[in-house]
Amino acid sequence: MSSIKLRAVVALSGLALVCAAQAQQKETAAPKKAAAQTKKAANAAKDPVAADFEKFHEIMEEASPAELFEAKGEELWKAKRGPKDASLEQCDLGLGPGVLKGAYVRMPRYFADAGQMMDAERRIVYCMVTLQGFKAEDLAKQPFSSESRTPDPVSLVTYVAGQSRGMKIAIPQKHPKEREAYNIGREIFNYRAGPWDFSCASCHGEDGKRIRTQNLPNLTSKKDAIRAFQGWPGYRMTGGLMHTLQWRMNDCFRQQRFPEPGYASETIADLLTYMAVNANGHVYKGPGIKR
Amino acid sequence: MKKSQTSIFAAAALAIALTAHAGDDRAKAVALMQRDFHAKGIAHMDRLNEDALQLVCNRSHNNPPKPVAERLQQDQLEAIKYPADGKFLGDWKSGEKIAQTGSGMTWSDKAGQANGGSCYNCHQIGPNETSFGTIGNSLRQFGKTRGNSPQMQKYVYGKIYNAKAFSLCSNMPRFGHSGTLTEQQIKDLVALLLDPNSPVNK
Amino acid sequence: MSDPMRIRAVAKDGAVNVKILMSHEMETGQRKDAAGKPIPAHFIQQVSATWQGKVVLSAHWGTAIAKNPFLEFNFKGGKKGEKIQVSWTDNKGEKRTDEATIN
Amino acid sequence: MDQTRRNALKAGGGASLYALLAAAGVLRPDTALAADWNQKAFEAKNLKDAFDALGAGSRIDSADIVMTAPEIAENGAVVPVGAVSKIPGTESIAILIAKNPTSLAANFDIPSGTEPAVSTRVKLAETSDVYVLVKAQGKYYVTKKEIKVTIGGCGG
Repeated sequence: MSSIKLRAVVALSGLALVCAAQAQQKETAAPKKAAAQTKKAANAAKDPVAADFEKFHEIMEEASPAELFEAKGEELWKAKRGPKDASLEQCDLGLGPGVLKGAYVRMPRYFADAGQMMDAERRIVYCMVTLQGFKAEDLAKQPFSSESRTPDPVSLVTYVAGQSRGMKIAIPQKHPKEREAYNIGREIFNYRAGPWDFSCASCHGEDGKRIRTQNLPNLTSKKDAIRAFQGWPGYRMTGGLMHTLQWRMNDCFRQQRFPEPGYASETIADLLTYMAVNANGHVYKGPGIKR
Repeated sequence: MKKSQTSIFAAAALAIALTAHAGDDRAKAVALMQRDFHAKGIAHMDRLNEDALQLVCNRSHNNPPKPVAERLQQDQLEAIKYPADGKFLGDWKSGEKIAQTGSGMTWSDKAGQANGGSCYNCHQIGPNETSFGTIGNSLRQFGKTRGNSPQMQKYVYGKIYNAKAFSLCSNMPRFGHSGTLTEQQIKDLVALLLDPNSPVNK
Repeated sequence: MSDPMRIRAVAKDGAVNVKILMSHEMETGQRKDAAGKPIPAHFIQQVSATWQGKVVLSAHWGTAIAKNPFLEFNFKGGKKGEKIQVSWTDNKGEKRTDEATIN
Repeated sequence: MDQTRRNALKAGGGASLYALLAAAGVLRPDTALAADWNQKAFEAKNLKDAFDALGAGSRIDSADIVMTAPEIAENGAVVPVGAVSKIPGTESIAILIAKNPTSLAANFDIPSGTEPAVSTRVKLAETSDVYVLVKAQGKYYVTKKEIKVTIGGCGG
């Protein structure tokens, strides 16, 4: 199936609820009762809806479909693949070759061998290129999950992330490049441009806001910043696809009405550095479930 | 006239730019984005360039000095194109659909398609839609509490056309100015908020 | 070929709690592709779990079970170290069996 | 499942042959049950037809069935539903969704030794009543709960 066709399939999905297609007839139905409900919902500001979401979210994360992708990622990590017929077991994720425990909660970080800031996915792509001989351009062609395909880096990131389950987030800020990345990331986060004048902060710069019914974490605050890290990579219920932070950043920029950021680019690494450092000290629960 | 406005603005902008402390990181951030982003669909690279207003808001952390804000708001206000026929009220039913629709202007949208207003993403509006955002204020009973006078109609039209004419660094997009919504669409949204028959005012 | 299931079986207080995740599209047959052509239904119809040769749960499913299905149940008698097998069959006749050890 | 055996069962006219084979010890009853996917019930386009096809034309409302499900689903594509029956002799537990294109979502056979409690995740096309139907000692018991499906974040 072609990718265009696939996109359309997703868009047409009767069950995956896509905003644009919604509920245009609702206006006529049972106005009185609905009005009362609206009032109730509006009054109870810290609403039971959110509490209910959270409760069932947690129940589902106890047995998350993300585990299926973790298993797939482990298989890929250990398999000899690519032009060089090598596994990724010697990949250095910042704690030494082959050390997986705790690596995910310490990225993005500066990698001297590459001379670059790298988030987990960028680093894994780097290892796939250097160790296995894959081409970066090929990996960047269709880097995000679709109905017909979960790209290898997605499963690999999920596996690597799972190896930091229950560990404290400790993104390093020792190297000057790491501190610089944080500062540049903050500027990217706050940069308003495009036809709708949006920056990341337009939606994620204030406490207690929501878009439709979805709560928006204030990613500039210490308290909320964890929510940009927690649950990623995440199994997205809409479409039932596994997604990483690379996808999340990409789709945020799309909705920000920006042009497209490069996959596994430095821009994304810096932006993720800013958000991840703000989440330092929290315990990472592993790959999660997203709406 | 036009020229003097521009120069006042340029001077103000420059002043802010010079006093901003994170200028170096910002310059690096912009350069990085220019390098790492690419055009996709209708989303061209020029979208990364700040316009004058964005530049001022970015450099002042959305809190420009009052004289600058007032001057620039005036510019935005003067650039609003009001309907030639002098009528502001369209069809509230169409307005509700526009308010519900969130598509438009992204790289996955097509050129020439009718865009949505994304209104419910941020505002409570009609009584039957419980799935509304809270980035903007509630617009429930907007017309009922504020009336439906010609001045109010013109204000609402202007606000949707260019929210920045009233609050310079508002989060709300400039729907008319950016070419997102057509004159008729904005009229329909005005009707959604002000028409006494609109469920918003029931 | 389908991907393996994730089966967690934990013995506690005389019963075994079983949690299963299956990798499957669970296509409803209600959706259409870009050309307006219906996407054929493709979904798991039957699931059965056995322990010591005894069926401890059997399920029949329709198209409304969510993609990458989840199933949880408890049965009595199983002990640590024993094995359980889980099988599914979908409407196209594809099947898969995986085994897990009770913890 | 053994496709040949299934076909044989169908060709042989169902129940009588099944009883015969079961009596002869060729089939264990629970395995045979598993083979019998109730097409009519699963393809029923509304609740009544689905209940009828399951043989549950008459049902008793029961407080002894506990359904665990959210009031409002975060996403209609994945809605966790748990069902526990406290009715003695529970043989099967079914989940039905009134407003889905086909109502019957799942039917679980509960062999003796297995607790009458199952959890799964279902899809809801829209806000709907969700039913848990329990068969116990030849009778049918039911409980229901409305689950709302909402629009989430995102602009399109």
